[in-house]
Amino acid sequence: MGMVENTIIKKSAEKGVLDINKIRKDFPVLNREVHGKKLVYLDNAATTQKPRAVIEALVDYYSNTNANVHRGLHTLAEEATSAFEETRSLTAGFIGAEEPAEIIYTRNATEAINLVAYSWGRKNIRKGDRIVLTEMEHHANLVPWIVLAKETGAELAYIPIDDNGCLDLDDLGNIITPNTKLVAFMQMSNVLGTINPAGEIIEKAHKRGAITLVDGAQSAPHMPVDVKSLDADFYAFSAHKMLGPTGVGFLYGKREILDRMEPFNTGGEMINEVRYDYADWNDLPHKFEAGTPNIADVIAFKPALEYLNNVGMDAVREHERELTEYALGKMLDLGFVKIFGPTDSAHRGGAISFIVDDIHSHDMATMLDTRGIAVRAGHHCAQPLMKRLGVSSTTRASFYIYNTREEIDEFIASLVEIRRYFSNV
Amino acid sequence: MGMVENTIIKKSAEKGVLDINKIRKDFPVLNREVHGKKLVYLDNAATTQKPRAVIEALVDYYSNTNANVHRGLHTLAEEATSAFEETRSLTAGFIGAEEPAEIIYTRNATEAINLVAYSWGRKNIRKGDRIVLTEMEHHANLVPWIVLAKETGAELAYIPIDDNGCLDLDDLGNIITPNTKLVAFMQMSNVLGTINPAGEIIEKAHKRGAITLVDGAQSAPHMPVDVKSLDADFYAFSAHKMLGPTGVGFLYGKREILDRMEPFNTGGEMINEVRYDYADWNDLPHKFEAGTPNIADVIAFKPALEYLNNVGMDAVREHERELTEYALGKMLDLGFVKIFGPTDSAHRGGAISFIVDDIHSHDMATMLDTRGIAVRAGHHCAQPLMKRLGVSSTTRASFYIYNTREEIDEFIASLVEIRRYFSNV
Amino acid sequence: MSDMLDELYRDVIMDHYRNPRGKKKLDKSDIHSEGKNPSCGDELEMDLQIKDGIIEDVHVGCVGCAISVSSGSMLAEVIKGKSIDEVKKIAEVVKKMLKGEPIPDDIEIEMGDLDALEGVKKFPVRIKCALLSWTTLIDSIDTVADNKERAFSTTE
Amino acid sequence: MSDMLDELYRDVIMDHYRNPRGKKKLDKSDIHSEGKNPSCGDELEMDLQIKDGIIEDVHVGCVGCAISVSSGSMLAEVIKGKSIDEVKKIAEVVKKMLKGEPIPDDIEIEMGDLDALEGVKKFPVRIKCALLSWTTLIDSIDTVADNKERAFSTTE
Ligand SMILES: Cc1ncc(COP(=O)(O)O)c(C=O)c1O
Ligand SMILES: Cc1ncc(COP(=O)(O)O)c(C=O)c1O
Repeated sequence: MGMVENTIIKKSAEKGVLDINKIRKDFPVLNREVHGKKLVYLDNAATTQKPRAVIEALVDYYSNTNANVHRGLHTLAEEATSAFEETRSLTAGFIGAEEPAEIIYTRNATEAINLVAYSWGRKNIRKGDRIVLTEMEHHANLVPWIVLAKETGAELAYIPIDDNGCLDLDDLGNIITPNTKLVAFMQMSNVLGTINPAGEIIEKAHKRGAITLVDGAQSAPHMPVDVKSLDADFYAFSAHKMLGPTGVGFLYGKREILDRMEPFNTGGEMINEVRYDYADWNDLPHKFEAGTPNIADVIAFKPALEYLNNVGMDAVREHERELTEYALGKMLDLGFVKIFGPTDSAHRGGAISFIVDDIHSHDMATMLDTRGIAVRAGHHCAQPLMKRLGVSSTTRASFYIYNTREEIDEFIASLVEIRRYFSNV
Repeated sequence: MGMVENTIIKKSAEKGVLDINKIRKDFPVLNREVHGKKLVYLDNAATTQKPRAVIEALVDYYSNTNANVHRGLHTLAEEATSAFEETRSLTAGFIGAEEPAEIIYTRNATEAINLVAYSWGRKNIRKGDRIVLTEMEHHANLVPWIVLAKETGAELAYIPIDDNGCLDLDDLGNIITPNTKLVAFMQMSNVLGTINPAGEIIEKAHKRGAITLVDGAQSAPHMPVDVKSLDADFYAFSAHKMLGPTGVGFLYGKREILDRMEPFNTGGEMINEVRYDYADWNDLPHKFEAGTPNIADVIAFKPALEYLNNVGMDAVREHERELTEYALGKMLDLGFVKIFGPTDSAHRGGAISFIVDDIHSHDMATMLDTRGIAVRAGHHCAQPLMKRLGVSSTTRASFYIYNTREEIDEFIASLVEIRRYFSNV
Repeated sequence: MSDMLDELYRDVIMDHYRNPRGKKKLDKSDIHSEGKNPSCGDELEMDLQIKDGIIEDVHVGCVGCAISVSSGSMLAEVIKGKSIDEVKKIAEVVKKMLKGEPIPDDIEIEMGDLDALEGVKKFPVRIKCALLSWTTLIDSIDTVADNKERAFSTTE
Repeated sequence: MSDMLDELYRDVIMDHYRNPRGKKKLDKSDIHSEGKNPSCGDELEMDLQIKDGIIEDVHVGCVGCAISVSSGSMLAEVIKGKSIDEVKKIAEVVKKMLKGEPIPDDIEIEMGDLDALEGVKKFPVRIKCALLSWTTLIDSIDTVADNKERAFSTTE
């Protein structure tokens, strides 16, 4: 993939769609100083910051309610259980699921995908079957299938990317063969920013009778998602990447599929009846939630969703699109920045991977850090993609609702200074 | 098991080992009122309350540090990573592990046991092998093995309990047969309170060449534990039952065993190298920790451990022993309470299961709740044990460091009143 | 002991709890079904004798708390001799009452002692105790409609 | 740009980064080893020619940042011609220095440019960059001792 053309896109230098100053006040960490500089947090694809309402929900829960859920007959347990289930309903609504029971709480998107690989995959994937992935997948949606393929003798096939960092779907009809049982792909790339045409891929997969899994870890936080209209069979995402606490992820699955699956982890809460030599299972979603769940963080995810709902996912997307357009334009203007992924903000999210001259991404990240700017450097859990792109690592800046043009200006100015500094030392 | 003898044990009516008033001030939830009464929280075997230091650690983390761990080169990520690993070291020390890398973060004790069932069990348990459990196990240490036995054709055998609710070890030599590959048992019962002689069982198991797994969910919070001197191969426990946040559990495993195991969940963080058709694994403990972990809660578990270390696990145990002795004496004095499990506080922890006349445990729990007293009712995730005891459910009161004799007096008075009330309505 | 409790444990409820109706096993059963609350362990079995769309006899055996036992007992009492359609209507009304939902005015049914269950709705965690027998009943009836032989239900 | 950065990117380090010593592949290798930082992707290969306990020649090929490349380059420069025992001592001192641990007075070794790595200890996340080549070296030497053929190391 060559350096993308230096098209300078400057549409809306005016005030954006969101009242950022108001939003920023809701995020305590944004007052943090790093090396004497105000924190500029551009590592949102790794994890996002949390609004005060989320932090307060944790404090409130632990100070007033804390109890174990589901099996309790006392007041605290009842309050905890109903708050725990309210988050499920809100989450179901957020992604357009048919019913709350189709939302299963996991630790993170990674575990959601592993749940499918273990409970659905081990039962439905056989020797000679095909699993279709894409060349841009995150390890989370790659390694579970590599392991499953090795165990079962299934084959893996990859939808390729073109030189622009977009999926090349021309050959899709041949890649999704009749023996394809699963098509699993990311909706938005954490490296390239690319937004993939999920609906189109799912439709093709379904025509072949394949099940589909969408890795929504990067898309659910950043754009409106409707699993119903996508017709996705499984959809995985993480709370911590969308204003929520760490330790909470979600697997959405269509009820008819989840109902037919065996459980993953087993133990308390997920059973119907247990004898010394026998066990059967509780209904959805409990069947997949063994043991004491991450109660407090599930409950504290509700204000995160409410926050996103209040802002509006269309506005979130538009704000980030504008910011990305602005950043891409400035970065390309510099002339010395090589960007990986599409440069048209209409087809991408706000994760921008780049390299500058011979400056290694670790050095770049260290130097940006001394200026208070937090970015990520490395392979971004996508080693095969890195190889495909012909690099060992990139630096990545990624945005969210609280990021501003001023922050991007600082980032750009830093790139210039760092380049000068590094060529002089 | 008949009603236990009405031995009234009243050794130390004097001031206890802990400064409870000081301790209680550290737990904000204890100021909570329920139905106009001050909360008396006796549901500690389900989950414990959290000291202010834990809540503040969450606030501090999300307000000042929040970042993803391990892969980050910026200041926040570095701070988060080092705090995340500090908890691991402290946890290793707390249970006497040889090195921090032997501590694997999971969601809860249940997942820790499932990890062993999947990664160790699927590889080492074959048709005709035996798995030895006990009749008092929690579903968490029962269902994963029932499923594994069904899958592999292995057989399950149970160490029986005697009429006192203690393990009957007379026949242990015959139960742990030469074809026994695993002996998995709880160190302390969540229903009966019984403290099992873990060291003795492990020694016998090792003599037969079997691996041992100790379910420490109820023991790690309530008594000093040293996995090294126990010589346990695996040890599972949960943070939320020992002052810590929900969503964090631990699997301790001996390095030589963990090193030989395949990973459980796969994805980011846990790999060494990934290609489109190949993956190999990172070192311990990362090999078993796929995806973004529950960073904040792991970090906030450190003050919980520090709290327990400050109090001292010997003092925790002694306080609960005194309280249990006091409660058992009072309950037996009533004459109408049937208690399940040993009544000698030297051999049991503070979980007391009981029934009163024909009052069903749900009704009992509801009536106690209207008096502000939180207890648990039902099968306590031990359905087979309930059958063994000849009941469909029990009510359970369970204690922790912040519980007082006054609370037990209130509980006892309530039992009297409830019995009178229920026989009159 | 408390006004709140008095609303739950009304005399009628305690009477049904202590002397459950429909306890006697039937010598023949047209439809047998079982219900369970996995989280708390309440278990219930139900047998119906049905002739020409009328429930001629019913047996309810419940191992559970005062609320689930008495709810099952009231059920046994009230559905005997009623048509399946009537019984379905009653079940709907009981469910609505327990969940605190408004009951349509145009439904005229004979509630018998069932009104006494109204106090349960103030105890959210106990609602499923009261629901157990009704959910099992509906599953039973649906099973008849589907021409199956056994039903299994839960209120989780 | 910042005093802090100047401590990390000292002239000596940048010189080694831009002109890494030991880059040339050896025509024969007594012991080949590979090292890697899985979390960031730095990769290193190392070949040693050893005769009578002396490291006669060394090749270090590193794909990584300024710190890991220059550390590997300094390593190549400093260990050439030294005995395995000496090299072990140097590696220990470098490790201690990077971790900010005190270096025993009684160790007298020729550090060459290695002193320049001292600035790294103020950047905790970069320490493993500097360690990569040294960990790989130690594994190499241990492999020789164990009579194995290949070594594989990581600094995680
Ligand atoms: C003895 C025992 N084992 C295992 C567990 C499961 O713990 P968790 O729900 O935290 O996984 C519990 C707690 O319910 C327990 O009491
Ligand atoms: C595209 C994508 N998929 C999956 C994941 C894994 O998410 P988590 O670490 O929360 O499981 C990530 C985040 O790192 C991601 O960016």
